Formats: sequence, C-alpha cells, structure tokens
Amino acid sequence: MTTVARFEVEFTRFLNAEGEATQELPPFALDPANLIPLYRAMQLTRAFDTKAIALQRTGKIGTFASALGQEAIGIGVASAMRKEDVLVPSYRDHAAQFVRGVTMTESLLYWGGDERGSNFAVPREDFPSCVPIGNQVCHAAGVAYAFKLRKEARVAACFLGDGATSKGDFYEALNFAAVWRAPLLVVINNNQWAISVPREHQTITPTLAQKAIAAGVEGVQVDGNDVIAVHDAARRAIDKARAGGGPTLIEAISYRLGDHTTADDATRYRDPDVVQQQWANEPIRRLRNHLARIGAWDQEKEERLQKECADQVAAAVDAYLAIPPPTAAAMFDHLYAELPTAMKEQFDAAQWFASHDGGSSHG
Amino acid sequence: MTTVARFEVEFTRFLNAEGEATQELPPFALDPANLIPLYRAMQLTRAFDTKAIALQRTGKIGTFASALGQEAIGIGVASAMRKEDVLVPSYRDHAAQFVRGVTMTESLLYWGGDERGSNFAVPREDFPSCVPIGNQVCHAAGVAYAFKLRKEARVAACFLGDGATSKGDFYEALNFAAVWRAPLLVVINNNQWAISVPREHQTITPTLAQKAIAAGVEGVQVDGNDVIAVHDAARRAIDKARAGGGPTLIEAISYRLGDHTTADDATRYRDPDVVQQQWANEPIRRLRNHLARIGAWDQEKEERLQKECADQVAAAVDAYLAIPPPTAAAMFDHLYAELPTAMKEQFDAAQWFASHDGGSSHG
Amino acid sequence: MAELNLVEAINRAQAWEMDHDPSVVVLGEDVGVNGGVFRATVGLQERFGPERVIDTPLAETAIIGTAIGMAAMGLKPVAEIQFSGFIYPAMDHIWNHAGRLRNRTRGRLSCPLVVRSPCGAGIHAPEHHSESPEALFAHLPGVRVVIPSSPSRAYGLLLAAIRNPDPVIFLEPTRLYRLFKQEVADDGEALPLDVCFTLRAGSDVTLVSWGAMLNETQAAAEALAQEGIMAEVIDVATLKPLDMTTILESVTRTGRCVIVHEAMRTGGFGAEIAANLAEHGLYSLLAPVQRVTAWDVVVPLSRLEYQYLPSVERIVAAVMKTLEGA
Amino acid sequence: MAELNLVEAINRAQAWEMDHDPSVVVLGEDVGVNGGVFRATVGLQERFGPERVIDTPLAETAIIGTAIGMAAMGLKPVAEIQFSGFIYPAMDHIWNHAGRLRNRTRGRLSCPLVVRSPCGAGIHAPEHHSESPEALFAHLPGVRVVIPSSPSRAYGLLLAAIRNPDPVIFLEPTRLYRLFKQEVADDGEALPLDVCFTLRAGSDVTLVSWGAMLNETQAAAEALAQEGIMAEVIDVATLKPLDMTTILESVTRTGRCVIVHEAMRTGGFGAEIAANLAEHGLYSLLAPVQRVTAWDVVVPLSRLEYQYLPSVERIVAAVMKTLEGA
Ligand SMILES: Cc1ncc(C[n+]2csc(CCOP(=O)(O)OP(=O)(O)O)c2C)c(N)n1
Ligand SMILES: Cc1ncc(C[n+]2csc(CCOP(=O)(O)OP(=O)(O)O)c2C)c(N)n1
Ligand SMILES: [Mg+2]
Ligand SMILES: [Mg+2]
Repeated sequence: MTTVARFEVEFTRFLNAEGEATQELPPFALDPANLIPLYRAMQLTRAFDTKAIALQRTGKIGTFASALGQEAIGIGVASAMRKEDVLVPSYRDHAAQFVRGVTMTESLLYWGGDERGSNFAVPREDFPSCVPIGNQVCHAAGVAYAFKLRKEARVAACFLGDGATSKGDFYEALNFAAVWRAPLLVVINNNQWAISVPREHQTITPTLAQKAIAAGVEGVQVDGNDVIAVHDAARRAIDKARAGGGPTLIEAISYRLGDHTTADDATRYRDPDVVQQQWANEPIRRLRNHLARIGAWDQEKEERLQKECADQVAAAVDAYLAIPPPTAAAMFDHLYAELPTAMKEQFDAAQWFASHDGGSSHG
Repeated sequence: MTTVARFEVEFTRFLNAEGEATQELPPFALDPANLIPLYRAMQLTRAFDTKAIALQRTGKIGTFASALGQEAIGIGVASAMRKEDVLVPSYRDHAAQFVRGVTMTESLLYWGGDERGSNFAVPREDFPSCVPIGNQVCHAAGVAYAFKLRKEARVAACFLGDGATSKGDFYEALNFAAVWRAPLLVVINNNQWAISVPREHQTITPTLAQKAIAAGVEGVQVDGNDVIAVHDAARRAIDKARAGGGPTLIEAISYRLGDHTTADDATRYRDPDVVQQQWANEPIRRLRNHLARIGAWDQEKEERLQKECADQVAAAVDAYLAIPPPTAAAMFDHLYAELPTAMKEQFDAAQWFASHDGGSSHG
Repeated sequence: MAELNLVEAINRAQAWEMDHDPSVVVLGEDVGVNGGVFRATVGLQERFGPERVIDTPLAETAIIGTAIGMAAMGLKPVAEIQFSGFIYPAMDHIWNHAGRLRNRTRGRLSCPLVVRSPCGAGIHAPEHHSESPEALFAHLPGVRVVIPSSPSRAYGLLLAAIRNPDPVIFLEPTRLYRLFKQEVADDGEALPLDVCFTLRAGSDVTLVSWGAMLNETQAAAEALAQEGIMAEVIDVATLKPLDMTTILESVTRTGRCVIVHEAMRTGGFGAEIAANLAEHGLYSLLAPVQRVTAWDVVVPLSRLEYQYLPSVERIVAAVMKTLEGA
Repeated sequence: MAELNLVEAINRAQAWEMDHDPSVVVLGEDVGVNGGVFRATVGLQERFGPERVIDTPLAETAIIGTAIGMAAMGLKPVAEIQFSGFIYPAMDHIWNHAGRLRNRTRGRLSCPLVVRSPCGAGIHAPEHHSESPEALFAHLPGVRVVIPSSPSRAYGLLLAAIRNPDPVIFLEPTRLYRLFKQEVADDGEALPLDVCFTLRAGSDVTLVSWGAMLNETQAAAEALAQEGIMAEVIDVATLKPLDMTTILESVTRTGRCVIVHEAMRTGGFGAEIAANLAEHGLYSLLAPVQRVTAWDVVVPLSRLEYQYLPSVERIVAAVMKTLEGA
C-alpha cells in the first residue's frame, strides 16, 4: 500500500465571537476605514431584512429569504470583488448584491413579484438571483470561461448553500472550472440548514470545503461570521483567479438565525434555544466589539448609523411602493429579442383580456 | 489557520506487470484454486470480446463495447460478490456479468438489439446495463437502501468509467449512500479514456479515488490490471458494506486497449504506439505469469483453456443466431404491467402493419 | 368521514398506504421532520420512522434515481419533488429509466414509483414555483400522469397511483391544496386510473380540463348555465393513458369542445385532446375546438400570474366562440 | 458549390460562423480532437484552437449550464449533446434558464445559445441513441426548436440558429447525416427561421412533417403521385415558433392533412399542428386529420426500430383514409 495523495483543509478566523483578534489581522483590516464600510453594509442588510419581513407580513412583497446572521459572507466577498467582476448569486445573496450596487428598491421589486427587479441599473452584467438550487455554479463557471477566453482580467463569483453542495451541478461546475483553470470563486454559505435539514444530515463530511478535493480545487474553511476572515479569503481567491490561478472554494461557516424564508416556520424542526445560543456568534456584534475595542466605534456612531440605515431602507420602500404594476404586455416584451409572428395573436388576446376582465376573474 | 481535516489516498498492487508479487499476497490468493477461476473468466471474456467485434463487423450484432484489457476489474469485483448481491452495471461490464451468471447468449442478444438480452435467467435482480453515463450509481444507491431498510445482508455493486466521474449523478449518489450508510460498492474502471477524452483532461485530480472525500466515503486506488488487488479491495469493501459499514469507492486503474466501441476509431485521437506499450500491463498475461511461476499453470493448460473458451463462445453465438427475431408486439408487451385500454388501437395497428408491410418500407 | 382539504387528503392517502403496505416508503426534501413544505407528509415520519420517511439530501437527480433502485427491488417509493420547477434534474431518470425498466428487462424488473410534485401558479410563490409541466411527462411511454382536482379525487387517485405497478407522475395543484374541503372517507378506497370523470352534465358544449383549472372551468360552466348554456365538464384526471372515449362520447353529443389548461398553449396537453378530436370526432364537431391556456410565455412572477392563468372570462369567451360556430 | 451530406453541411456552417464571428465557441464531449462522434465538428479544433472548440468533461448539465454563463457574457456557444437521449440532464438549465434569462432580466442579459444534438432512430444504434425529444422543447417558452431535413437546409438553418439572439434547440436526424448529398454553396447565407418550407406542391392532401420522416413522407408523396393523388409536402423546419400560416393555407386548399413524425404519438408535436387545424382550419377540413407517428412505446432496440418508425405504407394508408373521408 502506497500513499498516493494527501490533502488538508484549513480553517481561518481572525476575530472570535467577542470580537477579539485571535491572530494578527491581515493588512487591510488594520485600517478601520476599511472595516467601517463592511460594518455599515452589514447593518444596512439587517435593516433591510427586518423591513422586508414586515412587508411580506403585510402582503406588500411575496415570500422573502432573509440573510439574518449571514451578512458577513456576502459582504466580505462582494467587497473583495471589482466592479467589472461578475456576481452570480443565489436567492439569499442580497447582502452581496447591495455591495455590488443593486438597489434595495430593485430587490424589493424582485421579491415583490416583478421581473423588473432583476434589471439592475448598476451591475449590468451580474446575474439575477438563482432560485433552482445549484444551477448558478454552472453559470458562474461559464462566465469565468468567457473572461478567460477573451483574456479579460475579470473574475466570476457565486454563492451556494450547504444544502446546495449535495447537487450534481456544484461538482460538475467545479470540475469544469478546474479543468479550464477558470477565474472563479465559489462560496458556500454554510448556514447549517437547508430548510429543515441540518448540515449533518446533508452530508457526513466533517467539512464542506473538502468537497473541492473532488475537483482538485483549493478548498478552505473560514468563520463566516468574521467578515475579516471572509474578506481576506475571498480577496486571496479572487487575486489568484485574476492572476490565472484558477478556481477556489470557500466554505464560510455561519448560522441561519431566521426562518428559511417567510413561508417557513423553523420552530417546527429546530429548537429555538439552540438558535438563541447562536446569536452569540453573529457577525455584526462581533465586528462592532472589535471596532469599539480599537476605538473606532462608539454609541453615537452606532445610533447615527442605525438612523441612516433606517432612512435608506424607508426611502427604498417608498420608491418600491410607488412603482406602478407591470402590464400584461410585460409577459411578452422580453421573451424573445423580437416577438415571433406566431405569437402576435396571443399578444393581442392577452392585451384584450387584460383590458376587459383585468385577468381578475378566477373561480 | 487550523487544520480541520486530513485525508490520504492509498494505492494497492500485489502483482507487478510481470506477475511478480511485490508484497505478501492476501490469504485467498495463496491458493491457486482461487485464482484459476479468475484467470479462466478473464480469458473467456477476452474470447467473447474478440468474437463480438467480429460479429459486429459482419453485421450480426450492433455497436459493441469491448472490455479488452480491463477484464480484471469486472471479474475481480463480481467474484467477491455473493449470489444474492445485486450488480448494477454500465455498458462495459459483461466481464462482471458473466461471473454473475448472465450468459454470453444473453449479452449478444442485447448488443444485437433485442431487449430479451436483459431478461437474465440467472441473476434475476441484477440491473440491465446502463448506457446513460452515471445514472446507475443512483440506482445502485437505491438498491442498497432497499437492502438496508429490509435488513437484508446484501450489497449493491456498480461500475462507472473515469469519464463518468464527471457526472453529477456520481457525486449525488455517493453522498446519499454515505448519509444512508448504505451497503454499496462503487467501482471506477479508470481505463484512462472517455471515448477521445484522456483521463487528464477529464479532471485535474491526481487520483479519481479522492472524489470519495467529497462524500466522506472511503476511497481507495488499486491496480486494475492486478485481479488480486481488485478482488481483495472489493472483498474488503463488500464485507464492510455487509457488516453495516457503508459505501466504498474503488478506483481501479487500467487501460482501454481497444477502441471505445466498434463505432469508434481510436487512431483518430491516440497514438497506437502508446497503446502498444500498455499491452505490457494487461491483466491476463500478468496473472498467467504469476500462476506459471508458482507452478499452477503451463502451456498445455493454457491451450486447453483457450480451446474451451473458444468452444463456449462459439456455442453461445450459435444459440444467439438461432433465436428468432422479436415480433412487433414485443414493443407493447412489457411497456406496462397490463396494456392500457387507450393503447389497444395502436397495438392492433402495429400488428396489422407488421403483418402487411413488415414495417420494411422506408424512403 | 373527515372534512379534508386536498393536501390533507394527500397526507391521509400516504398514511393509509404506508400503514397497510410495508413496502411503501416516502422520500424527498423536508418530507420528514418538517412534514413537507406544504405539510403533505406531516406526521408520517413520527408514525413510520425515519427509515421509511426519508429526509434526503438536496438533490433531485438522486431522489428519483435512488427511488428507481428501490422500486426495482420491490419497494414502493413515493418521492416528493418539492416544486415541479425543480423536477427537471430528475427528467433524465424519469425519461431514461422509470418508464423503461419493465420494457428493457422484458418484465423482469419493474418500477412501481410515484413521483409527487406540487404544480401550478396562483399562490404568489417565488420564481420557478408555478410550473405546469404535465405535457413533458404525458409524452413519455411507460408512465402514467395523474392530476387530481379535489380532495376526494386526490385521495383515491393517489392510493391508486401507489398501488399501480408502474411509475406514476402525480402532480398536485398547489392552488387547490387549501382552497376547499370535502368529505373524504379515508377508507383506503382507490379511484380508477386511466379514466376521465364527468363533473357536470350538459348538452351544449363540452369543457375538458384538469387540476386547478377545473376551478375556473366549473365557474365558467356555472356562469354559462345562468345564460341557459349547458356545459358538460370533464376532469381528465389521468392524462396518460388518455381516456378519449369519455371525451369523444361527450363531444359527439355536444358538438363543441373547449379545452382548458394552465400550461403554455404550444405543445401543451390540450393539443393532444384537440388532435384526437380532429381525427376521431371531426364529423361531430359543429365548431372549432378552442383551447384556453396560458400564453406561450414564461410563467411571470406573482404580480402578473393572474394575467397568465386562464380566467373564467376567457373560458366563457371561448365557449361563446364555439356557439357562434353553429 | 460542394456536394455535401447533412453532417458535412453542419460542419461547414459551424466553420463559417466561427471564422466570421469570434464570439462563436463550440463545446461538448469529443467535439475537439475527435471532431465529434459523428464528425460534425471535425477540423474545427485544428482551425480555431482548443479554447474555442472545447472538449469538455463528461457532464451534460454543466455543458449547457456553463454555455448559458458564456452566452450571457456575449459569447455564442454552440453546444453539442452527443445524442439526444443524453440531453435530459441538461433539461433543468434549458427549461429554467436558457429560455428565461432575457425575460427574467427584462432584456438586460440574454442567451444566444445553440444546443445541437443528433436525434432519431434508424441507424441501428445502441439503447438511448434513437430518441426524438422535440416535443419536450417545443413546449418551452423563449426558445426555438429547429430540425433540418436536408444538407442545404441544415447549413442555412444552423447559420440562422447561431446568429439568432435567443436560444435554439437544433436537432439533427442521424438517419440523414449520410443518407444523401446536395449542392451547398457554403457562402454563409442563412435560411429564415420560423417558417415552413413547401417541398412539393399538390392539391389533394397536405403532408406535414420534419426531419428524417420527410424521407418517408416524400416517398409516400411519390407513390401517391403514381396513383394520381397529388400530395403537398411541407417541411415544418422550425417547430417553435410554429408557422401555421403556411400549413393552414395549404390545408385550406387540400382539405386534408396527414402529419408525420417519428416521436411517440401522444403529446408529440403533431398534436399541436392537428389542434391548430381543429381550431383554425375546421371548416376547410374535408376529412379527419391523421397523425402517422411512432407508437406510444419506448424506442425499441435496433431489431425492431423499423417497426417503430412510421413507414411509407403507413403514410399512404393514412392518406387513403383522408380520401375516404371525402
Ligand atoms: C433544485 C431545487 N430543489 C429544491 C428547492 C427548494 N428549496 C429552496 S431553498 C432549499 C434549501 C436550500 O438550502 P441551502 O442550500 O443550505 O441554502 P439556504 O437556503 O440555507 O441558504 C430548498 C430545498 C429549490 N429551490 N431548488
Ligand atoms: C449521459 C451520457 N452522455 C454521453 C454518452 C455517450 N458516451 C458513451 S460512452 C462515453 C464515454 C464514457 O467514458 P468512461 O466513463 O470513461 O467509460 P468507458 O467508456 O471508458 O468505459 C460517452 C461520452 C452517454 N452514453 N451518456
Ligand atoms: Mg443552508
Ligand atoms: Mg473510461
């Protein structure tokens, strides 16, 4: 018997749950000016989530998936991307999307059931949120390939959940990206739950990062509640990808503090006490403690920020609510580059019925 | 940075290319009476393959996938299975099927384009050959689950190719089996080629066995041209599975000495000289050398065996050729347990046209 | 007799059959502890244990792929695909294996599998949660495609599907899950597969539909009755194999037919019924066969979904068109 | 002008477009060094390099999934699925993404993707190598489905498909790959999509077909002509969106229609055409619309495949039936 291959998976954390540095911080994190925007973005996301859930409860938007407790992941990664990079998000990635320039109004429009919410004014080439689990990893690998083929110094980044690591798409895409040495970053938001299925029933592996070994890709594990660790790992991976070093898989360990979505009631399948305990690890308090410790944050700043976030969210909600609903024609407008002749009759009929019965009469 | 997981992949070989033992043989291999049936089975498969290719060339069967050079894999594994275990084969696994009790006539019938070839008289619960790459791994995991649920001490075994390791089915199934701790053996026939795609373009991993790490499954690598190593690894894995220890992945390294199938011409994409060199590693000569060295084999035995195999193959071919073709009704006979009323008209029409135009007139 | 809504009826049917046939197993995402995202499997794991009510990892290909392996070994898996927009990764196994295993092995192995999946729009669900993919399965040889339209039919048809020795794709309209209740006996009585159910007799026009659209179709029939137009309403129930006998018998009487379905028009299953009428019912037809369907567009997000779903008005208008044709 | 068979025409069209549009890339299993198992991509990798003619790992989900990512970024991927029996793992991406990306993003992103795949029976290929899955794609909003029936149409339609800004499922009948040759100019001239081609004029009956079955259909028309029955033959070519105008115009003249396809009958695309006739052509129909299709069975292994494929006799018999109806 000969050993023909050896592998290790490393875990990184800079700040512990109390926000104390457990090792020397990476250079970028030494300047609070680099950390405060991350802190701000996390707070904004949390304010947005709270509001979005309230809007769902009052019927103003549809089912919504909050990022509660996992804000550091999206923000740590997106803040390490360049404008010209492309984000290929899943449905729980508005934290990252906001950093990329997607507006909260657009996000509300999407969750409110309107395709216009995915017509981002700013990151024009970012993908819309992917609902079918895992597909986005394939898309991201294809995006990365396009960059490589055209010799553009751009990187594709995508997110998936712990549950999504069970999907074939994830392995196939990782293998393609590895073979292509494509500039791709794949980030697992390991929030410990796939709806009601806990991480340990999803797979028996001690880490999710080790799944990268199947594709010969570098896989690392970070504390996903430590935005410094997430950002640092993402930055390395993105630099590597941009330099031609191929894909990286990052497992960011966090916890889903909320329900799966507003359509879910997590008390059916998990102990609220355990969830309560997990609040001790959440990322915002952690970074605030650190910032306070180094003298870069105080109560006044906190209050000002909270107010700012609330105002921004409120303005986004107002803007969202003011958008007139789409018309029936919208179903046809962007189906093809040009509406095929064969569909003209249907288009007219749809318009006709919309203007006559308003499409409202259903038994 | 903390190391949170460590993995190794081991490689095992007992006989080198010359048939010399490179380490102490496992107990079963010390008795030539255990090895000669394996040798015989390998020779029979090779004789069958030669004949099947000839039959294809003369239009007596359709496209055929030979096992040339990879005989040790199927035979090493199937010989470690019990009758009540279930084999879930791919299309290149007739070596294993013959050991299981599938007849050469049945195999010819299948490749000759007749569903009756998958109605095995003997391994009644073995699956038919799976042509769509990778699907069979899922089926085998389900078979294994059924055994576990019913507390039957049975094991499911399946094969796939090196190319098939790129398919999502493989990862998904391995993960399911691991979570279920199902009695499953998955064997990769790493014959270095997926039609024209060489192993190293299929994936950049140094081993295929390491893909098991993604599912938390034990993955081992063996010399697939050493039937002793294959059998030994399969036996351990099957014993483990039967004892409730869950699945194992075995990567058996071999080489596809022939074309992908009779529809392929491998000289288009690989150097015949390289193939020629690989003949030095093939499994039959290797075991013969070993048996001769320990005095269990000689020229006379070899000649007798060759003759026996040729006779058996010839008898199987005769039996195959004597089977009358299926009738049009066969398309309907086993579509459902009972033909739905709605299909009676079609059934009658099919019969009518078959008896009138013989279905023969096509422009 | 209990008053049950459709999802409760689905739940009871599974419970009944698990109780009476130890080979029945339920598997899927969140079907165990959580009892399914729609609660279709609620209580089953507590009652029958986690080995028979399996919370699988998140992978539809393997859910159906492993279920085929189980079925071939004599289990009767009832696999839930959480929403039919997520059934596509399982198409490979459904198309290449489920409907073929019996045929490929000349009856040696078979595949008594039920694939349950919620379908349809109208509940303001997120993207990809509102699909009506029945036509993709009704084209497939060797399987059955069944869609219930009421709690009692859901109960009886699901029992029949589980007991059927061949694979059944069982699509459950989410819009009906909690829309209304019915008395359901929960006595283990199955309904027949492969036949249509006539829900309302009438002599002027035949309305043919299935699943949630029977809701609008019946409302349209009611509205037409107010105008003195008597519509016969047929619930196809089993799309494949299709009981054209019942439909043809009706259309022969009425001379007019409107087919209503929620899926996109082109290549929808309504075409199959209309095609059969054009072949076997032509001489009875007094007016063009109308199809009232969704437009050939992507199911819109929720704000427009009721512009996508055929409305009562569209059905009534189509009936009026067939009457003009007289 | 070169004399080309269908697979050579496919090869030339790809070469032309790769040469003239640097955003075109070809990907799939064995498409590079080997030039494709049918030689449809032979010579392309030598000419355009392995970065534009990509031998992918063996995984259809990722082939189409990554191609969608490439397409969204402005490449024009032409992805080969080796046989259409292996296209099912890609259904998820085709159904949930390819045809939707433009709609979902209100035109911000699009998916100019071509999925090429050989289809059909009749070449004595192994199991799962003889499928005709066109109906599964023709139901899908946002895509086009195109099937050529001759070398020149293959050339022109494939060019049009690659240039089309939306996804196209391009199914190539293997039975035609080498059946006959035609003069093909190789001048980069595309043919129009979305329209039917009338291959033969006639006044007694309209035969509608596509792909390889046009072979039998034209032979039947020839045989009928011997009997003095003049059949018009229409090659649908683009199944979705469907040009019913051409078909209706013809049936209005002939009053009779026989639809011929190789896929299973139930839920096949023939139903859509017949349904349109039952709606828009009813008053012109002098006889029931006949569909000559494969039976609703699993494509048999090769020994029976010609019992499965509609024969010239079946087409002629169906025409005779429509004439009885006069
Ligand atoms: C292919 C597919 N199957 C099922 C679903 C339904 N579903 C939505 S989210 C979810 C769980 C996802 O868990 P995970 O990947 O851990 O992501 P998380 O929601 O925890 O962020 C499921 C099963 C889906 N969206 N897509
Ligand atoms: C899903 C699927 N895709 C493509 C094919 C066509 N095909 C048949 S064999 C093969 C290569 C398989 O290579 P490997 O897995 O290494 O097995 P080997 O043939 O070498 O034993 C391909 C691409 C198929 N049968 N199934
Ligand atoms: Mg999760
Ligand atoms: Mg191989």
